[in-house]
Amino acid sequence: MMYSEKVIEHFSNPRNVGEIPDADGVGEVGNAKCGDIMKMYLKIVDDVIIDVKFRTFGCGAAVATSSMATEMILGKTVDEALQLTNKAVADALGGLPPVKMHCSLLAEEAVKAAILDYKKRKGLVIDDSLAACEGCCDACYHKQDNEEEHEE
Amino acid sequence: MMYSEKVIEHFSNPRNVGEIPDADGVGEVGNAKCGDIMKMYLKIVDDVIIDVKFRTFGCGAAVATSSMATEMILGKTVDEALQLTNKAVADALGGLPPVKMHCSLLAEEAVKAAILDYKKRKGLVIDDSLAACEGCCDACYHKQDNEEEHEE
Amino acid sequence: MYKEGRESRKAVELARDRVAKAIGAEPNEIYFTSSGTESDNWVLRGISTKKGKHIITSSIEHPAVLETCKDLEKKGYEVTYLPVDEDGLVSPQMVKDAIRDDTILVSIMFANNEIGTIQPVAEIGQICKSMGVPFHTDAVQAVGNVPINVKELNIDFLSMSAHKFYGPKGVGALYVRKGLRLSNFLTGGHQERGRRASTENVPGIVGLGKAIEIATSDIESKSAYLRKLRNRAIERIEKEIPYVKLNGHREKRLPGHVNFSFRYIEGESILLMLDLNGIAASSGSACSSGSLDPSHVLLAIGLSHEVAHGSLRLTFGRDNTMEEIDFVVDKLKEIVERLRFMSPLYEGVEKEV
Amino acid sequence: MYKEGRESRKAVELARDRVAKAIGAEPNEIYFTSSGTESDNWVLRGISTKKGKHIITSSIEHPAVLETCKDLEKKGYEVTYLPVDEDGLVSPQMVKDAIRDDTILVSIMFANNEIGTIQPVAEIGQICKSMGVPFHTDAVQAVGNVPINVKELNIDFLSMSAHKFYGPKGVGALYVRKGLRLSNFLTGGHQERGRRASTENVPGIVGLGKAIEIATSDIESKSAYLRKLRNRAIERIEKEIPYVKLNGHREKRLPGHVNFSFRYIEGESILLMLDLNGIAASSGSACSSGSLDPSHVLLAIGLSHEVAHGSLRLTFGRDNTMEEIDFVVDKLKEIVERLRFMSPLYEGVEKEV
Ligand SMILES: Cc1ncc(COP(=O)(O)O)c(C=O)c1O
Ligand SMILES: Cc1ncc(COP(=O)(O)O)c(C=O)c1O
Ligand code: FES
Ligand code: FES
Repeated sequence: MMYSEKVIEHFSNPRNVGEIPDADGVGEVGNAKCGDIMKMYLKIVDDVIIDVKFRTFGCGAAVATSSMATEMILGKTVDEALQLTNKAVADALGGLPPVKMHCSLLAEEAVKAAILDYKKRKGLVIDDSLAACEGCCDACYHKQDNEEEHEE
Repeated sequence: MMYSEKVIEHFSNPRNVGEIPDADGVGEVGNAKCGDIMKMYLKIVDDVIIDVKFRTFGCGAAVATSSMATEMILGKTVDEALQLTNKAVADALGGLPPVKMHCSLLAEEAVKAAILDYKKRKGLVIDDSLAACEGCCDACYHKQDNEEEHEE
Repeated sequence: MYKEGRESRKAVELARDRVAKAIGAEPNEIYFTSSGTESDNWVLRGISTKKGKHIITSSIEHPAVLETCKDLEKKGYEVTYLPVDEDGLVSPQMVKDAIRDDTILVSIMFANNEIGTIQPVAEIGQICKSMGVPFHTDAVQAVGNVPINVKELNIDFLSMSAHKFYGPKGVGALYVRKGLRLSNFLTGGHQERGRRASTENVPGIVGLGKAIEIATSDIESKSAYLRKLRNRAIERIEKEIPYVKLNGHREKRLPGHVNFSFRYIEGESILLMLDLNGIAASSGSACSSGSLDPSHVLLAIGLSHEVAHGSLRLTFGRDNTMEEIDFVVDKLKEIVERLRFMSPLYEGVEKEV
Repeated sequence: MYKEGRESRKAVELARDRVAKAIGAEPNEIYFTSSGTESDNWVLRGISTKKGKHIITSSIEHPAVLETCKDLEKKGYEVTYLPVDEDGLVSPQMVKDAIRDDTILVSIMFANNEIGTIQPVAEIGQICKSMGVPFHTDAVQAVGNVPINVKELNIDFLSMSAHKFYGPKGVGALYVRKGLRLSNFLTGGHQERGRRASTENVPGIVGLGKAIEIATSDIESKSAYLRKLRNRAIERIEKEIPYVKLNGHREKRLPGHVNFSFRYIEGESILLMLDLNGIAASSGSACSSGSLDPSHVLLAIGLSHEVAHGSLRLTFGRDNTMEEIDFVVDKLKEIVERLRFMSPLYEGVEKEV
């Protein structure tokens, strides 16, 4: 496992850990069986994300991507935040090992899930692309970029 | 291959190399296909071996056992010389690696073949045990002391 | 070449003597390999198949055994994977009941790499002997940590790996009881008395020989010391950190080996935090780096996926001190607290308390 | 563990880059193994078998290939062993003619370890490519001695062994062209991107990487120098020692490699005498120590058993000087004379002269 300095830095000092009791949107993705859960809290005023907090059960990459994702969406409008891709998060962290890319996907999904929750609460139009990852997606099976067989 | 000091010494300075033009008995065993030939010349007076010479085509152990065997029978009576065993030659050399034991057998056979020749020439009684190795015996296949398969 | 070859050969044979002495075998029963994995593969793939194609193993073996068994199943072998109890113990009675007329091998590891549990090897050896089935044990984790005598324990094949007893990486050995036949695994030249091809890894073999000599010479006192460290770590962790579970058998375990599950948090995070504090540990299956799946061993002893993910293995060596153990436990306490504060799973628990 | 692991990983990947660069491959096409033998075994035993079970090889391969093919024959494979001409060359046309619909692999060595002959690898690679059959070459003797570019030569699998280019013993590598599939040989953990189990032999791998970099960096000038030494040895031996025969192709041979048959005398004796004079050489099959049978390679190029027994291989390295070559030849002259005087086979010849 080769984590970049940036990943280590965000893992050691994660930004925005915690919860927002009166959040306007809360999203939780992943499940414990897979070994990754991310919960994201958003405080939104005039469609702008003015506060964000997270809690993550997961590996170093999961913690670092959560932290980085919160930083990247803070102060953005909801629509801007929806543009956040897992690749952008990973890039901002100086890259992730191939087996850890699914963790950045989880961060993207968590942001989307929280915004979905916000939109639902507000009765806003919900885009199809917002149907967040609810359970265990394929990414959990840790497919690597080669034909490696899966160990049961 | 781990040769003893004694083997190396006899190989480096073999005793009694050469031929006896007017030998009373000459024996040759082994064959070139196997990679070992020993030729032994005896000069015998009153049933005592008063001179012995050898020529050997073969490995270090073959040369050393030839040399040692000639030393061991020189001055002995023919009947004493017939008592020479391959084990005695090997022991006198401080032992031989297992795969090289067949070479000491060759030395024993060469002595016997030369004495057989001598007895034939003299018209003496020939013991069954004197039927010397004529061609390629099993020993050539270098069976080792384990179940190792033979490489063709 | 000859002189040099002679010296190399002597060095290799000295190493062979040392390995033999360390496990109560004869030198001509020892073969050098490139790893514990190769030793395991050799036995499983090389066992003669006249009687049939049935192999008995356990569900908590190292992948070197387990994956090889899976591969053999594809090739027409039948494999029985015995379950283990919640301490990770294989039942000798179950081994006995599983043996059939066509059983060609029982392969049960000596000590588990993840949870540290030591199997009832003597009982299993006795059963295999009385039923005429060869018994292999993957002793990669045990050699140098537990006294082993292959004759007393009725072991027919035993795998080891040098780097597990402070020897070099990339060299292992296999004990094959005299008279037992394995077909060759690495075919080619006639090295290792015709049983294993490849130019010998002379420095590796020499290192293995020296390392096993050192590791087994003072094994009783070393074990006693490691047990003291281990018990201290277990005691303090159980007392000072809530929601933990010791994995593996409490007494029948490797002397310097501890495995705990910390609920609500994930193992790799703990590991990484320890690492940032200069402490080496491992989570999941340490030997099969590259795999992130939850450990099959932890699932086999009945942990849920969630709890299995939060597990941590610590191993101590003869150079560790009691102060270091205390330092590790202190740090661990902080780290677990911190990660739990970060964990969405802990949210509810936190409030209850 | 993490920090340490990170550094090990970096070192291993640097070694992989170096190996790739040395043979014109991509890093992800390189797998580390424990030896040339393992690399050969892996390809032959791991090649996918959907098309059939026919393998083509030559009669002068190293035992790592030959014995493995023999073993595969017992397991239902069919193997064609192509003959070689008196220089030890495989004919590309014969390879072409031998390829059938069910041929799954052509395995022809790059350079022979005993007689030094270099095969027409480019032609064979071209044929295999055009006929859609994977091409493996055992390049254990060639890497570091001859420039190799696997893409230009259309090689699909290439075996190498570190100790043949001044690297450590007990470590090798296998090049597997991207997209080609081999089943795993050593099964277990997920090392080497899931393709080869066993804890990595990190120091061995690092040594291999550095060694291949050095061995291939100045290959042209090094080869030219070795060829000069070699040609001098050949010239003097042929001129000054009667009843000799150069084995292997005169030009298409490894640069620092000489093999001669000396009639009427036996190879091991020559070797031992050279050794007593401080000169290292080898007779017969150097890699398969323990075997004393006359070399299958020498018999395959048409030598009689008798002549084959009297053969000697000398290899020169970059550290050898012209003076050393002259010293070896001088000693050789004396030794051959001495042994011939001792040989019963020479008796007749001696008198004729
Ligand atoms: C041509 C060839 N192939 C394969 C090997 C086997 O290599 P290793 O001894 O590293 O297993 C050798 C000998 O070293 C060789 O010369
Ligand atoms: C129990 C057990 N068996 C086998 C192995 C494999 O050993 P190696 O990595 O030397 O192939 C390991 C891990 O090192 C292990 O812990
Ligand atoms: S829930 Fe694990 S990645 Fe989707
Ligand atoms: S002829 Fe070779 S040992 Fe009998």
